[in-house]
Amino acid sequence: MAEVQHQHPPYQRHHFESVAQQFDATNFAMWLFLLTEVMFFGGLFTAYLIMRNWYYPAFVEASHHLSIFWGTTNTAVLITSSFTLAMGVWCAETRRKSGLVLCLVLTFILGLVFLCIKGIEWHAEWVDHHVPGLRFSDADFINPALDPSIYKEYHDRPLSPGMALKTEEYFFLYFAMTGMHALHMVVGICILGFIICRAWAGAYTSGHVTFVENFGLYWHFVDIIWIFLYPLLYLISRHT
Amino acid sequence: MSSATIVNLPDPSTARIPKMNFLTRENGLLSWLLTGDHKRIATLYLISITFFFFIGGALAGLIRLELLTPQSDLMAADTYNKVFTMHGLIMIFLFLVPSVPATIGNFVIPMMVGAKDLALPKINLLSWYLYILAGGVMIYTMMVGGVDTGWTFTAPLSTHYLNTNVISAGLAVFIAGFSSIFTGLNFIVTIHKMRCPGMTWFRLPLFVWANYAASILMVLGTPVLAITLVLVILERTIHIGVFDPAYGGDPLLFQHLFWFYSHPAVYIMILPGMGVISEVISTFSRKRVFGYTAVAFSSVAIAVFGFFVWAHHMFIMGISNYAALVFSLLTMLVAVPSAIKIFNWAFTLYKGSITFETPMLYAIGFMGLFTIGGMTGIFLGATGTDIHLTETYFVVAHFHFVMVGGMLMAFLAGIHFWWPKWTGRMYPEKISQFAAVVTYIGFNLTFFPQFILGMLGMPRRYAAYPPQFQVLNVFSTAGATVLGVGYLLPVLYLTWSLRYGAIAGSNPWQATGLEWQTQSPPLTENFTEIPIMDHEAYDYEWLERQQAKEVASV
Amino acid sequence: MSQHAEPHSREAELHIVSPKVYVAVALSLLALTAATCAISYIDLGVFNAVVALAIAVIKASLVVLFFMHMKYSSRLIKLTAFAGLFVFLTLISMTMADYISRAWGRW
Amino acid sequence: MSHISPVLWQFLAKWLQHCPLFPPEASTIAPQMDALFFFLVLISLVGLTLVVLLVVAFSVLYSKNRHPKAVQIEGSTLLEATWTIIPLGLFLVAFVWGALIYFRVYTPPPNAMNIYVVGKQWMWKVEHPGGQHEIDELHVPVGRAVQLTLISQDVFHSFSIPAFRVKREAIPGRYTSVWFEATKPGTYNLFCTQYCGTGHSTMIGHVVVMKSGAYRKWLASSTSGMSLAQDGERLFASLSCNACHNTRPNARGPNLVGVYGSQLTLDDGQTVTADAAYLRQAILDPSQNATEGYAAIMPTYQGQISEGGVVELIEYIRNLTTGYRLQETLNTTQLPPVNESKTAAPAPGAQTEVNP
Ligand code: HEA
Ligand code: HEA
Ligand code: CUA
Ligand SMILES: [Cu+2]
Repeated sequence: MAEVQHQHPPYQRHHFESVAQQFDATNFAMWLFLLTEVMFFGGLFTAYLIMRNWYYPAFVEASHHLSIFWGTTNTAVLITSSFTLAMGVWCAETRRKSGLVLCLVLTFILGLVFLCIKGIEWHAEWVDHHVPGLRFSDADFINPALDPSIYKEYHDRPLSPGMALKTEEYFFLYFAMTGMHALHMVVGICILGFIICRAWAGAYTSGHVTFVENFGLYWHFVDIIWIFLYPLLYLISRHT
Repeated sequence: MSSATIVNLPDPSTARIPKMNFLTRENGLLSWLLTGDHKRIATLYLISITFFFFIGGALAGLIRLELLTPQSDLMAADTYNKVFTMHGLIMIFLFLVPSVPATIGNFVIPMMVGAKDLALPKINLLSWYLYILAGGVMIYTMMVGGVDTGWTFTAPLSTHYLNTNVISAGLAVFIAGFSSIFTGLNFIVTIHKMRCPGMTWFRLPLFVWANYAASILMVLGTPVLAITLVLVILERTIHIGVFDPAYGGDPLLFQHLFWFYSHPAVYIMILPGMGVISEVISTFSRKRVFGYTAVAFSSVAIAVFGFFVWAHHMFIMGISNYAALVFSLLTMLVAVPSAIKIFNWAFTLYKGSITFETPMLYAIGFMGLFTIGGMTGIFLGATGTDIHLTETYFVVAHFHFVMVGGMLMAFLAGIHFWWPKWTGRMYPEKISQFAAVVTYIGFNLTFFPQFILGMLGMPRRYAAYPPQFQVLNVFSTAGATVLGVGYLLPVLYLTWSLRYGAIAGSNPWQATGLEWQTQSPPLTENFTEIPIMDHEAYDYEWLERQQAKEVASV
Repeated sequence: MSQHAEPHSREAELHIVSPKVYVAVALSLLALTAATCAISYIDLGVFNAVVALAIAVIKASLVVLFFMHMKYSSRLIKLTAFAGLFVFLTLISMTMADYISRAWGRW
Repeated sequence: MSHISPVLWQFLAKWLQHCPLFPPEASTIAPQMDALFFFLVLISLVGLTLVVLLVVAFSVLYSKNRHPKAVQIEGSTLLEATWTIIPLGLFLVAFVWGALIYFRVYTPPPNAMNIYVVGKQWMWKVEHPGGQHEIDELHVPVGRAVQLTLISQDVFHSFSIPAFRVKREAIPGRYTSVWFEATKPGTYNLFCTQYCGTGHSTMIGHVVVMKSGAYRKWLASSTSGMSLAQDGERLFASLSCNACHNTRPNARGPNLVGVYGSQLTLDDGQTVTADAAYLRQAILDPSQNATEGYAAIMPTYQGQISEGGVVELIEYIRNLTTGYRLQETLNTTQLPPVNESKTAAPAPGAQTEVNP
């Protein structure tokens, strides 16, 4: 036992035989964790699909009240952040410390930008009385002309009162899904902050990229969730 | 019963428990609370789940006492409802789901695959803390008045109609779910990545295969339960929802999502137990398991097919008749691998050299009771009979046969089997054999009458029932008393044996698993040197040669 | 000593993806985002949803294959991801199967 | 046993005798269900006996005392195939047989008489077509197919009659149905078997099966004087449904005469059968179910009519075979004032027409 000890790099945990094994195991564990995340969001997606098929008109008109500009921008922001993080992983692999720190900081900022934009959108829903349970009114679905900016663009027909109520269902799912997604972003950003500090100290540019790499998996996964949320929630039917 | 035994203890006059082992290596509370050692975490788990088992058991006692008489006289209906709900929640989420995997599995899987520890020790510890947190929230729920949704949280009852502590109960289950996800994740990674040299997939003990299959279910099924509970909690707090039809939701969607987890969960609850049975039967008949590959693959088959049958809990709830048809067919398919296992175990005995130590008695009990429990699952899986039997005591009897008669028996078998390894001491054989027989008798007396009650139509979750059902209920209550004694005994004598049990030595059963080739209790990193697996699992000839070599070298 | 039973794919000898690939992927992702947004303004009937989802699937695949290095990963990782997808689709499709054959609501 | 007091003995004996071990078979489906049940019991016994026999026999034959040295055996593909295929075959038989019964129980015959059952915490309200209302009781004639149409006003309940071997969940927001034909007069247990809250175990009652003569007498003696359809008619008029749904050519609502059971084309081009489920949806959520050619102007009645009321309206519509009764409601009923706030702007002229 002892005679091999000196070969072990400091970051190798005692119960692994080799760094390769350690990397393999943690990488695999991360993938498994992402599977649980897939199933976690899977429940929401199932609920969404059923409700959308039942209450299609309500979903269409409710989704018109989301800002396509912010939604698309946010998609771009998130994709870019995924890109910067991927570059960060590359920097770590090729042992470029300042490059790594730069990429991580950029990712961090883009993550915050995403959350800010999400905040702006949520605030808009709050102002428009579209927060189910807390502050909700279906007036501008019964009478779309109440919201001239959207009416001008889509000429939405008035929903019947029964169907208008179902827009609340849409917004419930909207908040549940984007909220759950944002929660994952928040967790990711916190971890990212920690990683930046460690990267600054040079922890990941000495050949030990496992942590950055695995965090990258998580971040890209959160990105993928958004890639699906975006068309499902924003693009139901933008034509008139 | 024959007096023959395979127990092979070291000379009691010279035997000592090894000074250096995982229990003694460090001392103090903190060394336990911050440990990364899978064996210590398993020990923590063992203590905590035993605690919750007895809480759940006490609640079961209350249920049975209340049902002694037809009127709801011991407690009011709403109290009764809380009691059975807490009983179900605690027994399932805080006892049976973590029972074999988190204790025995945690303890032996790394040793079985020849690793120093699980792949992610910190995650393992986190899983225990989550479990404790879940237990704490559950106890809190009980303290502030309990919850009466039934363990199934049926919407819209749970989301809008009850004013008990649904949220904290849901939270407890949510947290417990993540604890079990982390256990499962850890197992999968360990089994894939931490096997020692020579340990190919088909040299793994069947216990590892069974836990591997159960872990798949934990990792992929549990998150769905988590999100379902989140939605329930959201619905309750902001009164809007996807489940309550009054708001445009669909209660059947809740059922789909809930059972998507909870059906696989019943296999989470049985597969690890089946793994224990494979080990025990092989060891005590000194024979390799008959048809190793079939048994191994049937575990995986159960895990895979287990995902496709959930709607058999909803046959009369208004799902489409055609969907019922498909789910019923798949239910029949998922039952077959279990049958394969039972027969393979039976034939493992063939031309063996069988002894009847306590683990073996429990294992034999398992075979009988699980067959009954499983076959009554077929009654429920056949759509026609399910109409009559669903939501009656027939279902209650079915799941207690598989869960208590199956998994709990397997758990006890496993605890007795690995107790010498765990503590370095033997449990007292005679009294534990007696306890095994007592549980067996008590169990049948408790739950067999419930099949008849169910056929007669007595609904489950009833605080009061028509007097014509009383006689059978009295039998059932009487049996529960016997059963309670049967479960109390092991706690007493196992505790006793911690101090006074005979020294076990490293391999009292002369079993073949790698965990038996190291000292008991094992060292912190299990082996002094990473073993090299050069033989099949259950290779008793290899073991004999090995022992002959040792004797020669002494 | 660390001879393993099966030769594990040694991911420590990482396949380092070149930044060029990352740039290409990022650009295609942005382009696809623009495309899906634009297409949603065209009336394609039911195909709006189909196209939107198809594009999302393509985008997700790009992320998984390149950003998440799936393309260069071991069979085990591929199998894992596939298993997740499979169970996810099981949940959705079998639940939907019930709703569709029930003819409750408007299907 | 003489030291046990004879009183206690008698008590014990009586107590034990009053313990049935098998439920009565009181419907046509019961013997069929029991046949399958006994088939399953049989295969379970066979399987169990086999397992127990193997275990016991091997335990005795190959115990260490008798058989000190184990013989290692790999396995046997042939044997394993046997015990894969035989249980599979048996299970598949159970599946097919079960499915046959399942479809039978949940497919009412066309001539069945229909009784509505509304479940709510914690009682069963039964509405007969003749206007008889019952609570926690159900009277049915012997030898006639009876269809129950169930719905719940709040949470899941489940209507279970063990003696008939039928059971069906009453779920909120949707009709479900089940049918049976009772074969033996008598009084049988009725349970709510789905956990529905505190009073779940009190949600029980009786099913009384009567010979047809007695049943007719019961019908006559317990009617409220109005049939369900008549109740519905009254509701129809008092909610002023007839302001739009009348037989006039310029009516703003579709003509309801003979609509029950017909194929309708909806606004969005789909076709539906106008059954109870559709009618209920159309009343509670009309805008989603507007018939082709009519504007979606009907207000929703969600929250304004109880499930019982909906049942009455449906029964009324079901019995509308001529326009005569409909016209009558217009002529004879003094309409209460229409709730302005709830009604989408009524077209001018509608009100004046209604007044006699
Ligand atoms: C450990 C837990 C466990 C296990 C392993 C099982 C195993 C099975 N269960 Fe069970 N089940 C539960 C726990 C479990 N169940 C619980 C908790 C509930 C109730 C939940 C609630 O509502 O609260 C339930 C409810 C339940 C229902 C719903 C009942 C209802 O509410 O209407 C159904 C219906 O299909 C069912 C079926 C089955 C089947 C087919 C199996 C099969 O996997 C069984 C397979 C085993 C065998 C078949 C035995 C071995 C066979 C032989 C030895 C062959 C015999 C030989 C010959 C025939 C020749 N179960
Ligand atoms: C792992 C799962 C598990 C286990 C082990 C048990 C164990 C037992 N269960 Fe449980 N049971 C469930 C899971 C389990 N149950 C579930 C999921 C439900 C459904 C809940 C629902 O409907 O929502 C249920 C429901 C249920 C019912 C139906 C309630 C109803 O529908 O109205 C009954 C009735 O007899 C019952 C009885 C028992 C008995 C007698 C035991 C016995 O095996 C227990 C024996 C153990 C003991 C008796 C403990 C021994 C210790 C002591 C006696 C010490 C006592 C200490 C003090 C009193 C301080 N259970
Ligand atoms: Cu209604 Cu139980
Ligand atoms: Cu099940």
